[in-house]
Amino acid sequence: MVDPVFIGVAVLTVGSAIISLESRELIYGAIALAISMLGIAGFFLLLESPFVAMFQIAVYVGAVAVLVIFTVMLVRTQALFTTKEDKGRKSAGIVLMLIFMVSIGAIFIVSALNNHTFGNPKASAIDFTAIGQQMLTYYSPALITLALTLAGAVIGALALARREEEIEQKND
Amino acid sequence: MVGDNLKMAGIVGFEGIAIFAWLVWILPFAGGAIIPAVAKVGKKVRDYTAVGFALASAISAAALIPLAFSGSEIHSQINWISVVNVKAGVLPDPLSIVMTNLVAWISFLIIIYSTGYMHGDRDLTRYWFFMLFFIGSMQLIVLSDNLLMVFFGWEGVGLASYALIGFWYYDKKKDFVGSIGDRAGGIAMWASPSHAGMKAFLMTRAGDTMMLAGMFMIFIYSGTFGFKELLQNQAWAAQMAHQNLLVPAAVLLFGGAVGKSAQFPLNEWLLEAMTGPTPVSALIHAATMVKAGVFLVARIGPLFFALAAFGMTQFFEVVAWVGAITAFLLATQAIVNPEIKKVLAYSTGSQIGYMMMALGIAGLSVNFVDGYAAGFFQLMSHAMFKASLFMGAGALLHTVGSRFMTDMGGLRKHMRKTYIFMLLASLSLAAAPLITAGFWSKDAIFAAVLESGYAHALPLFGVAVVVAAMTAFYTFRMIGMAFFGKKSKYLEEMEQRGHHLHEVGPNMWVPFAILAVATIATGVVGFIIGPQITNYLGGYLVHYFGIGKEVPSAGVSIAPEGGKTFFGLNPTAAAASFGAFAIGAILGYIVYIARKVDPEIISRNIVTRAIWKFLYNRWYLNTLLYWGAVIGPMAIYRIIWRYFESTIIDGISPAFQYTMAYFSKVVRAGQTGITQTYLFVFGVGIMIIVMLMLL
Amino acid sequence: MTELIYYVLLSVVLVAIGIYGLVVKRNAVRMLFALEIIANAANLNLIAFSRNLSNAQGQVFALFSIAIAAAEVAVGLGIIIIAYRLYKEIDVEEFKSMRG
Amino acid sequence: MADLISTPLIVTLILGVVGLAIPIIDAFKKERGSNNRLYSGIAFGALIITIGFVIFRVLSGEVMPAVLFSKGVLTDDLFGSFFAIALLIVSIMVTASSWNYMKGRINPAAYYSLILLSSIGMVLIAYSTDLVMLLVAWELMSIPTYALAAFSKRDPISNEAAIKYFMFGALSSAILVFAIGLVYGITGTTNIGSSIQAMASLQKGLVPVGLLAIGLFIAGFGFKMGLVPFHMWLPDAYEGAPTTIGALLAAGTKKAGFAAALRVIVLGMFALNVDWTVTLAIVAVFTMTLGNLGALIQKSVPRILAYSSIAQAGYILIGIALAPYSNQALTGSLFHILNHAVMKSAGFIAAAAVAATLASYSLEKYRGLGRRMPITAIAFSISLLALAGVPPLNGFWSKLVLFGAAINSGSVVAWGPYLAIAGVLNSALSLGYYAWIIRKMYMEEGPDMSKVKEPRAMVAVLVFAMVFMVGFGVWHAPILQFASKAVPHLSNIVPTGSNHLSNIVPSSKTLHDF
Repeated sequence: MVDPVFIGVAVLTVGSAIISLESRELIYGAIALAISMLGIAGFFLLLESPFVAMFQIAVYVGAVAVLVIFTVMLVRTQALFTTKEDKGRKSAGIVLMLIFMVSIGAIFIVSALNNHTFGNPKASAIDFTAIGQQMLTYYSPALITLALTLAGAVIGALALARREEEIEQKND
Repeated sequence: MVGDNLKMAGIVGFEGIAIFAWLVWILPFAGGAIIPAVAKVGKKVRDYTAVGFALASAISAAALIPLAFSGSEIHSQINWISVVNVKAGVLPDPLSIVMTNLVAWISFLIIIYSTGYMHGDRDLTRYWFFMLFFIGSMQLIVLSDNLLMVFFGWEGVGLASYALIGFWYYDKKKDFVGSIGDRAGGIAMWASPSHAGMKAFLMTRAGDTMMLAGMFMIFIYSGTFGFKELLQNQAWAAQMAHQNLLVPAAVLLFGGAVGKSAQFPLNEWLLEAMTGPTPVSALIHAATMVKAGVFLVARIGPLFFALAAFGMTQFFEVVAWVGAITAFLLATQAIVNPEIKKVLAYSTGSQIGYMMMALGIAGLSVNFVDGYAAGFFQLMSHAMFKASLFMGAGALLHTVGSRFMTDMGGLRKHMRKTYIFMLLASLSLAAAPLITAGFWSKDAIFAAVLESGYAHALPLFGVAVVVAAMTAFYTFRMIGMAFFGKKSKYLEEMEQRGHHLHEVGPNMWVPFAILAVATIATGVVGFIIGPQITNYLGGYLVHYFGIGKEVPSAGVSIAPEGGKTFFGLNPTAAAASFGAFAIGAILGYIVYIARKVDPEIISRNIVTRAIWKFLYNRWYLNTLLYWGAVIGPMAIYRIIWRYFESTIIDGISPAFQYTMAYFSKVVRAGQTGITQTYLFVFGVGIMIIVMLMLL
Repeated sequence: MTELIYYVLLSVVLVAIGIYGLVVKRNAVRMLFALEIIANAANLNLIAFSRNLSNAQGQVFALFSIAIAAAEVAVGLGIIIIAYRLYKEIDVEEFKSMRG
Repeated sequence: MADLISTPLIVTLILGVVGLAIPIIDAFKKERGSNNRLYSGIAFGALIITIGFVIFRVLSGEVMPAVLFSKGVLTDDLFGSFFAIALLIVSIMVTASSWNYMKGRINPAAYYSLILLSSIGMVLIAYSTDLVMLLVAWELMSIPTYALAAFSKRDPISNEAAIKYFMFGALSSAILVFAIGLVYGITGTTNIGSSIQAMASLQKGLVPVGLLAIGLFIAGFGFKMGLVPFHMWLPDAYEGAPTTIGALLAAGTKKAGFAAALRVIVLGMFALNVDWTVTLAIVAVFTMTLGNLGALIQKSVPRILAYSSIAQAGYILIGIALAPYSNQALTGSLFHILNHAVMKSAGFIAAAAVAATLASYSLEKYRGLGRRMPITAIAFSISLLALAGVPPLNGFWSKLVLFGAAINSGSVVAWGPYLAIAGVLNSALSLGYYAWIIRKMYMEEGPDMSKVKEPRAMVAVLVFAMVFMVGFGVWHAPILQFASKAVPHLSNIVPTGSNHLSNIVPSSKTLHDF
């Protein structure tokens, strides 16, 4: 039996995902994306992972969506708001999407994953501390690497976004 | 891994001495490699670097000497081409250690000499590079433990000789050889440096091809290139002998040696090789290039002798007769030639013929070691006196500026030191009895031939004696024409123009003085050295090859054990030797030193004149070579090419090209540049891969 | 109680929508949206499995994944901003000077 | 958690500290932009120290032989060290040649810092034994390269390349997350070793999911490797990115993709008991053919090199496809990976040297290069010949080992020899365009034949590469030995008897059985 809450959040998530791609105005698309992310966070809550849900909201809704919205406003011109797409490409894309959904979905449906149900929610909830423990013991090198990755992203993004006027001229 | 390799190479363990065997050939290569870089620093530094690396290599060679005295060998190997299990390695044994020292020290002296002779040449960097490359390649031939590495060194020597013979590729007239305008049978008998380089390269390449073929024939049956491995398991020889391939393979291998050592019928390149700078000639003739062939035969000789049961005697017969023919052929030509370096070149070929003869006769005789040691002794003594003679000739050229002996004469007073030391070395070449190294080595060969028990030993001996007489004659002719008699017109004109005939500087005369004195010193104690060599080599051969005691094979008639070979002096051999020297020397003295008879008399008689012409034109071998191997095939090639090109190449190639270009266009048409298309393909690709996986 | 398979299927649907967006949309920012949808779908999958297995590793991985996606967005936006500066538009289909 | 003094951690530490220190130093500097040499030197030094450390660890014998399982997220084995050395060589070559390439360009601090960070990512991929670690390292490798590809900010081409590269990269990393999620879902762990063991005894109903995961892994890693359906971005990105970064992408990140693929795909598929090798074989043939055909009539040299690197990925894939049947094939792959890393970066750096002096990538500009830039031209020719597999250069030997393995496998799999045939035919085809470039450089004369000054650092790098290619061509034993030791013994993966493939793995097949 499907949980009605699940259905509600699923409709919200998928619907806003579609809107984020299909909305005429990019800025609405960005807002729809943020809502879709919130929907995902809702699923995380449903799956009793409040910590990840908080993180999702903080990073995606708080940071990424805002970053995107700022970018959209920063580069605001008419060109960005007109949705141009080829008819042929669009239909091909829809076909690809459907094939993907059906075939991969079919794989899952016929597989043994189909009859897994979650056990008693109270017994199997995961402690926050377990996450922390895993991160600081087993995954500690990955955590260091993640830190470096973020540093790399920051360095890269800064290097890209910075405007240079002085020396650059003669190299082009 | 790396540790393993080092251990395998014996570098880590206490087989430490092997590292010197590696260094001997690696150092010259390394030196050659850095020379162009060092040249940027300064000219002096560059020259010193070359000398330094040659010296370092020579010292490394010297460090191996104790090993030679112990009569043992070291085999040091590392993995090289593991896919087909070919290993790289060095194999210093008494034979190669003596050889490597000869090469190293003589080339070191030549390098010193070059600092004087080549002083101020504009391409000295190239010169040093190729000289060091040359030495390194030669040492690679000498020390390596397998035929494949030998072949690499072999090609290296070929390449370097090509570059050095054609060193003065801008082809100035004074660097030519032969009298310009001289033709025989329509073929020019003179050559420019670049032409000569190409000729040497191509002719030796003919030999190399044969060698490669022989090498791989053996490899196919034995699965190895290594000398030791070939000896250890002789099943391959039986198999090859069974299919009648053993002797052909051996002879093909010998073909390489024939090419490199300028033996008949691949002898013609040697004379034109004189276009190179004189130190190069000295290097080619004394220590490196031409000795490589002899050394190869010496290296594989015992191995093949150990295989005598499989009919290898035929191989040795070929070796002996090729040697004898060459010795005679080139000696006759040396008698009439007017160019000093060419006389020496003929003489080199002729002397190497002796060595080949000795090595061949070794395989045909009861006592392998006699001929073997004699040949090797000849190689040693020849290396010394010929290097000395070439350097001396270079000194003459340097002063006189002409390669023709007819342009010299009477130089004895002006170039005292050159005269004395050249005379000493010449005596050794002419085999002046009892005091010269040349005498003892040649006598050893005579004795070995006589005592071999080979069925046709007598004709061989006859040839050897005649050649000895001719050698003495042309040696004295050379000395006489250069240093005695009146000054030539050319010299007088030179002096009138204010040129002063002067002695060369010490960095030139000291090297050849050292060698000249060494050859006499060796000769004085020759009666000890000869038996010593026989002893060492004999012990080594018995120990490592099991050769020396037993009778090798059928087909060789067993002669009674002869008397002592060396100081015991086989009486017949000694008499012949004395006689040949006496005849040659006296004739030479009368005609060219005392100048009692005018050599022009031969041109007055029609018969002698014809003979002279025949000899002067090198038996018309060069003519045959060019007509047969160059002009004829080129004509045929042109005809065939014309049809081949117009029909086949033009037909097939574009068709293929268009097809491929069409497919290429198809592929590129898919690459639209539009990211969305790419992503679409990516998505489809995922589906395809997943479906393929699930199938 | 909701079964695992619904979550998995939902994530497949989201991935497919994301791929559709990437293939069809020409606006670079919208393509970025599509990428984010795919990343989120993958995370959803992870958490569902983690919940199914009662295993914290999935959640840890999801955290890593979220952080990484954020980092990617930052760099991606940087590239898009440069494109905007150069072309005054961000229609990816117009960026096809290299081809063949 | 791995040992504290294990190789990967030390590598991360050295390069990470230096990589982060460079922008910090830059922030404190007064004058901007002219510090290219300083940062290049620092980065170069750090990389040299790192590679020295890795080699030292290998030689000292403290590195484990190639293992597949580790309880931690990182392992310190020869497989990882092999890749670490190959990838660090590429980084060193790129850094050193950037000394010239970045001259006068903006923001060198970020440039070198990103190269170093990306190098850490590449190296860690090779060492990781956990899927999460692998993904994080993958991103550490990728994200800096997105920025690097777009580094010529005034150059529309560079930006276009970056956008294509970024879109693909982000998509494939999301797909990787999805795939890892599936593996985690069906096995309950992210450790590669444990999950493979779990996969080997997978409940039958879950096998399709496992296969789906592997398929998605192929797509995710295949994007970096440049396998055929996922290759489309590659020529554009390699051509458009700054040429030195092209070298980093083609020679570095691509190889890291192979490292990841070997750790995950091959082993995972092994465990699944399904005959998947045909899939890879088909992909291999398509990859090499398409790459060579695409390269055939191009006008831009980096683009030719890019297509050629697609083709080379096809050759390498032969070894991976044959991995279950012979260790020699995998050895050949590793050997070719190292060789290709050097050959391809030499090629790109030569193109960069030409671009730096003649300001053009067009093949027409290469006419008469043999006289204009002799060292660059000779190094370029040697690298092209090595890529084509001309003896005695190093590329010949690795191809020989690969194709030989394919022929040998004929006794087990009927289609094995066909791979060798396809490889040989493709090599012949590739010689067409390689020889064409060489012909342009030596046999044709351009309008301007004056000699130009060759950039010094690049020449030094090229000389190193030449020595490598010729030296290890003549004497390839050490690398081959190293490669054969670095190959994980696949027969040990799966408990015997549970897998039909384990029967046909020749456990002690050595190279000498040729």
